[in-house]
Amino acid sequence: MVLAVASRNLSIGYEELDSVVWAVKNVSLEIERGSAFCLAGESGCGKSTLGSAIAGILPPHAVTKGVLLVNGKSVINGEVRDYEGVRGRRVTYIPQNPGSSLSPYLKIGGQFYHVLKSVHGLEKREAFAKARDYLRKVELNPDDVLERYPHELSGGMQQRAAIALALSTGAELLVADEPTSALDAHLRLQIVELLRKLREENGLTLIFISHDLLLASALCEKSAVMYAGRIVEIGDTRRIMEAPAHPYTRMLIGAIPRLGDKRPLRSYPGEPPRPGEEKVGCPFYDRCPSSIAKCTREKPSLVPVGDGRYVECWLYA
Amino acid sequence: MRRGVLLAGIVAAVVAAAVLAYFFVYLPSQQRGKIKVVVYAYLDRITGIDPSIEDDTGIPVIGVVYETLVRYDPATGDVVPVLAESWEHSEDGTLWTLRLRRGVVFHDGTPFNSTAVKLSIERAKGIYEKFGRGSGYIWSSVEEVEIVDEYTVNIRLSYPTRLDLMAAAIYSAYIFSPSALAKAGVDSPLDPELESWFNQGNDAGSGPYYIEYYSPESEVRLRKFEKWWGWSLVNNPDAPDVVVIKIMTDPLSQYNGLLAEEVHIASSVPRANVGDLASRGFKVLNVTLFHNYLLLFNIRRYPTNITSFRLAVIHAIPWEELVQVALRGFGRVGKGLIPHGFPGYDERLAYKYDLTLAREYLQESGVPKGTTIEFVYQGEYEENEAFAQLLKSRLAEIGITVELKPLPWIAVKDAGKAVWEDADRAPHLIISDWWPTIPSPYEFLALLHSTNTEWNWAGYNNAEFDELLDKAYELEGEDYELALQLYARAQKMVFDEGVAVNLWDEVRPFVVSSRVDLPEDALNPLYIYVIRFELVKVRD
Amino acid sequence: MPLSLSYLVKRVAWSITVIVGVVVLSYLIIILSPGDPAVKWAGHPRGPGAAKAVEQARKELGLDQPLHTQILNFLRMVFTGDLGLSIAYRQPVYDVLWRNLAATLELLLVAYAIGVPLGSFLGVFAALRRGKRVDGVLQAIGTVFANTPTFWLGLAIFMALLPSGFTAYGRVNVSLALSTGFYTITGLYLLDALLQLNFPVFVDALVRLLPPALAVAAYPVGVCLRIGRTLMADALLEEYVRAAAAWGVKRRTIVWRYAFRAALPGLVQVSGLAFAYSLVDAMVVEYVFGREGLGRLLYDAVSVNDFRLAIGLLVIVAAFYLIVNTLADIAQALIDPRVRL
Amino acid sequence: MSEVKEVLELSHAVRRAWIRSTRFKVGAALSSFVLLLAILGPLVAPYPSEGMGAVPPTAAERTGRPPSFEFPMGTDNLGRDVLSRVLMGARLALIQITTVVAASLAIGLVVGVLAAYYRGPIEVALNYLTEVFLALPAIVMALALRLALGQGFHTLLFSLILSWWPWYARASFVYARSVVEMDYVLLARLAGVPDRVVLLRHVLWNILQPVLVQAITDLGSVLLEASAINFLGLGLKPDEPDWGIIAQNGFKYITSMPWISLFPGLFILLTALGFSLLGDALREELDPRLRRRWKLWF
Repeated sequence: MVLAVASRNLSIGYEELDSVVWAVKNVSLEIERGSAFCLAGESGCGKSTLGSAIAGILPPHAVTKGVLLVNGKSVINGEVRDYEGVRGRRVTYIPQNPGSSLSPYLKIGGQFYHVLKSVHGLEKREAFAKARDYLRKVELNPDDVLERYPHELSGGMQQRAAIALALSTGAELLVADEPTSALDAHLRLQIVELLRKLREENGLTLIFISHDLLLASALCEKSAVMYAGRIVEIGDTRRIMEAPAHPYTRMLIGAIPRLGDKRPLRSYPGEPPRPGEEKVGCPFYDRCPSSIAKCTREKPSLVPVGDGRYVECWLYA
Repeated sequence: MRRGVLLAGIVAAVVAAAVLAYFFVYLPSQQRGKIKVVVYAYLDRITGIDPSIEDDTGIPVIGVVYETLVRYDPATGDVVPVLAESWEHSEDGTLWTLRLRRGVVFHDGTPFNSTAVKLSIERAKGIYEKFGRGSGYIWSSVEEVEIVDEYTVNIRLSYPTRLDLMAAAIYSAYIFSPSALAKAGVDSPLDPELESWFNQGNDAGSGPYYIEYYSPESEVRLRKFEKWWGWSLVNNPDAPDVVVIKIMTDPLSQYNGLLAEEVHIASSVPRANVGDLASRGFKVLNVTLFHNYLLLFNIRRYPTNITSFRLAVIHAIPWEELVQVALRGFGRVGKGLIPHGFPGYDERLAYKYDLTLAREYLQESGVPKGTTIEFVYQGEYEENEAFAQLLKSRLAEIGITVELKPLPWIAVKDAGKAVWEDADRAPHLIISDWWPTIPSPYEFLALLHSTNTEWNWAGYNNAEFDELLDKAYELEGEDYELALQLYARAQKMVFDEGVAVNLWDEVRPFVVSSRVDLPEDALNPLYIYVIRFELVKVRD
Repeated sequence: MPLSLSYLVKRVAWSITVIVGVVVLSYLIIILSPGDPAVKWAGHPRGPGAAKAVEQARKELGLDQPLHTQILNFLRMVFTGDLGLSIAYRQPVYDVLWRNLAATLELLLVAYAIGVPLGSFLGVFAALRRGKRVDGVLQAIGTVFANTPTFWLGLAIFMALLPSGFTAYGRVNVSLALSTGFYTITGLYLLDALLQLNFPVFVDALVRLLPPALAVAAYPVGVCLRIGRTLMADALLEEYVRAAAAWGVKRRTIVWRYAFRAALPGLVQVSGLAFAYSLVDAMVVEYVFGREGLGRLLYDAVSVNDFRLAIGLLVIVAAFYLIVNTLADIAQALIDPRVRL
Repeated sequence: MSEVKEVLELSHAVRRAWIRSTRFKVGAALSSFVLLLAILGPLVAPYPSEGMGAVPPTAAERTGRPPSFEFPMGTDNLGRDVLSRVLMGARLALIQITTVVAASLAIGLVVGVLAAYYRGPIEVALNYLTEVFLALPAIVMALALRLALGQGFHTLLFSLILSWWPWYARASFVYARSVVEMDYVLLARLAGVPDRVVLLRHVLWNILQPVLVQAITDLGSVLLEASAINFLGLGLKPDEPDWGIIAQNGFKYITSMPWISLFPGLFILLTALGFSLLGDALREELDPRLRRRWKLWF
């Protein structure tokens, strides 16, 4: 079976003035077709970079090592990147901030037209007809939207339009980069519901990037938790939620307020390492409540802890 | 894609239409009604075309559109008939009788007759006397113009003058049609409205060409006047149908106009390019004009009030170098104050370039070395600029510093006149380029007349000189020879004192395209810049 | 999309107030600089008629009245289109100005029709190849073009044409114009020739226009290249370009429909600003190529001390600057859907 | 604190540009070359007096010589060595542009900062003034002042300064407005720090950097305008060794002695180019987005 996404020892960095800042470090990952997968972590942990790599929109000053396959095609192989025939055809993308991700100079209809013309070679009329279908799928009234500019739409409508645009490509792998972070709470749930529905209807593979594990658990079977560019825990979302293994995962989950739960929210001191800051040992040890001496000297690696879960922590080694 | 094809189709169609039109519309029309056009490049924008008032750069237009009673002939020094066929004067020279040419019509068809002559002379004289404008002073001796009959006029003078020479003047001597008054809607010929009517581009002349289009800053277009009386006399079927006087204020543009075959006659190509043009097959007519460049000394301000200082400066003028370097050969070293070939010219009045002598004079004057003097000249003329820088460098060698003050013409004049009000504000040296209105030595010498505060920029005030001049002028009508002798004495007087020297006489190379034949008698050194287009032949 | 009236009115009203300021300023220059203002306004008249002319000027300017009355009076003169007769040409100042403005405008328009698209295109091209050798070369060209003294470039073009025997002098061959019955309608010869279907004159005028237009075009080419590159480089970093790429939109579409479309308003604005600068260039180049136009008027105004013409030029040039920039602003508003009109 | 950072950043940018940017190096080389000429001009010019306008005694034999070993740039219509003229012109050129830019910068900064700091009528009035002067290109300003004040150095300088300051006023207004709206400036004002101190310490210092970089580029643009004005005869007197004047003088002889105009024009170009490159390179160093490697990736 061909995997939707497979990476081996993938590292992605950004060239700065005289150095390279690595945002993703040595990540190996497999995502099955038809599954929903969550990349979780705080901002700056590299999850968006990884998502961009999969969607094929790494900026030009990014540098890569390792291998990344999308639908079996090698898109990153060492320093070579080749997304020919991948973008929009095999993988599509829902942006984080719909306000700035839709061209302000084109009407929504026009944006559909350009996408559909490029991907499927549709003429204007066909493209508009198809656009209507997709807009209805995301529960928008096509007549309200097609002839409008993005700035004339509300945030929620913009995001739905962006989702419709992403879907209209027909690609089966959908990378959603924090699609809800710019929205209000009730809109957030609506969008998540919408994504779940669409995924089920169209049989998509969904990669959901979020800092919110709770939201992820409503959508995704599997999750990976990232910290400082590394995957620190990976496995079944529900199991992770129930019994987080890595101290960092525990911290993430502990920071989620839950209805009816009277426990005080636990917070951990300190901040994640700044980009470019390299540590000898485990990058989390200075914030970790259960660090041991080894943590400061050596980097741990992912080890299986059963149930298909892997954790990168000396506590489990 | 389809749009691209459509666009290409449209472009192709337009190009095809243009090509077809060129061959089937334009070329045949060219061969059918070919009109003869001459384009004359002229250096200055036109300051006005009122026949009685204009006394500046309007000359190439008014000199063609209007006619005078008589014309000056430089070869004989006498006048030839134009609108007046013959004339005679009484013994004492105060009553002149003119017989006018018959069958002459103005451009609007009104006939030329003694009324027009009376009106024209009285208007020029009247405007000068009332407003001080124009060159109407040439008629100042006229007491009365009396119409004897349709074609005979008596002119009564208050003192004897050479009225024939006056009537040949370059300015304010033109005859215009009385119908102009009605057209301009004025009753009095002195009404300023009449001037603005003229300056809107209207003409009321009788010359061989009339004004068709008038844009004083760019071009004036003249069209052949078929009913001109003289066509049968000049017998020139190749005369231009249309004359364009194109204002090209920059010598280089005239050169380029010639090369581009846009200009057929150029008055002022850069002197450095004349040789090049000649080698390209253009004809060059070098005309020595009665136009000279006089250096005037402010004799009311230290140190130019000291004669030996003035002589020191004069001996530092590099005469030959000036012609060679500054004028590139297009000029003649000035003698005395009066240009070559003009009545009163005296070739013996010359100074030499001699720095040793100059130093001696300087020492004699007692003016210390390092003294700074101001030098004002008209900056737009390339030759003035070159001369100024040359003189500055040479005077630096004998220890005199020159501050150059190139100014526009009008400011030059203001600076010059200031000598009468506040001599210390006026420059020490100033160049006055001068051309005469009438062919008389008086024209040049009067530049130092004490009553001529308008143009006497030296501030020279010498009763003896004034008297000689006035006497000579009045004698012109009675005893021309004696008058010339008095003028010669006056000229020598100011020359020896170093009040003013003629730096150079202008040699103007008129460059003519091979398509056009410009006979030499179409140009006249007195009527500077006027071309008698009726004599010009246009070849196909 | 209908242009909102209130926006237009506000923009135009502001421009008019600025013009009023320019007129007041020019009046102050006459009044405050050393010398008698009436003499200056009369163009330093000479001869016995001078006193009368100066008296006339004094009356025109109302110099015996208080300053604010004088200024109001002067404003009325300027805005009623009566600046008196030009000293140099003895014709109404505005008549002379309009005649010559057309010539300058024609040169400028053609120069911009060449310069702006060419510069913008090269700018886009450079931005797409940012950091490559082509980009370096194009940027160098842009910098050189934007820094070449225009009069010098005009001279160079002029000299380069000389050996070929072709001289691009003046606006049209007068003999040709006369023999084909060409007459002026708008004063823009190219347009006039087209309206009259006079192709020989059209070709002649165009051929004479191109060399000076190229000289004038150098600056807009340089500016649009540099600005176009910067704007395009910025636009290519926009989120929506990334998103469009992720959705599989073709490269060409992204470049032109997304990124270039975003750079367009900026280019319009900069072209508007540069247009005023190029007016000066056009005046200098006109002088070099012996064309009629404002440049020669400027030259003449100095040589004849024609203060009226100078003030007329000042007002015309300032008005021109403001009109072009107002138009650029309005155009910018029109092409930017986010601007609420 | 922040002012120290700004200045540091500028000097860092200069250092970085010096290391990385070819453009900066070329620009620095060109402008220091001109600076050197300005200082050494009289020492290196073969005929300094001719450079200042003196016609040599041998003028008659020397007029209009084309460039040769003896006269590398030829001689002019009065037989003067064009190389000497051009070399002596460097000093005049630098004096013109530095004076104009310094004065315009001073006026523009004051007007812009005041307009940004004080709102209401002062802001409107100052911005209005800026707009009025902005509408007048230097060349027409020069025309008016030429008629009002006569020909000379002062006319040239005034017309350039009067038409350049509004650009700085506009730029510093925009920058200063954003600084004024920053919290620490608001706090300082609320805390009763005198206006003078706030303006100088916080506002002026913070906007200096971008305006200074612009000023470096403008040195070149001012030279272009100054030479155009001189070329049209609106500025300096015709015997000054100014490049625009020399080119004007040569223009009359362009077909017979093209070298007279050619070389001064070239020096104008090189000087303007030098400053423009310096400014561009610095601006790019200060904008992090433009520093990054980039290629057409989609």
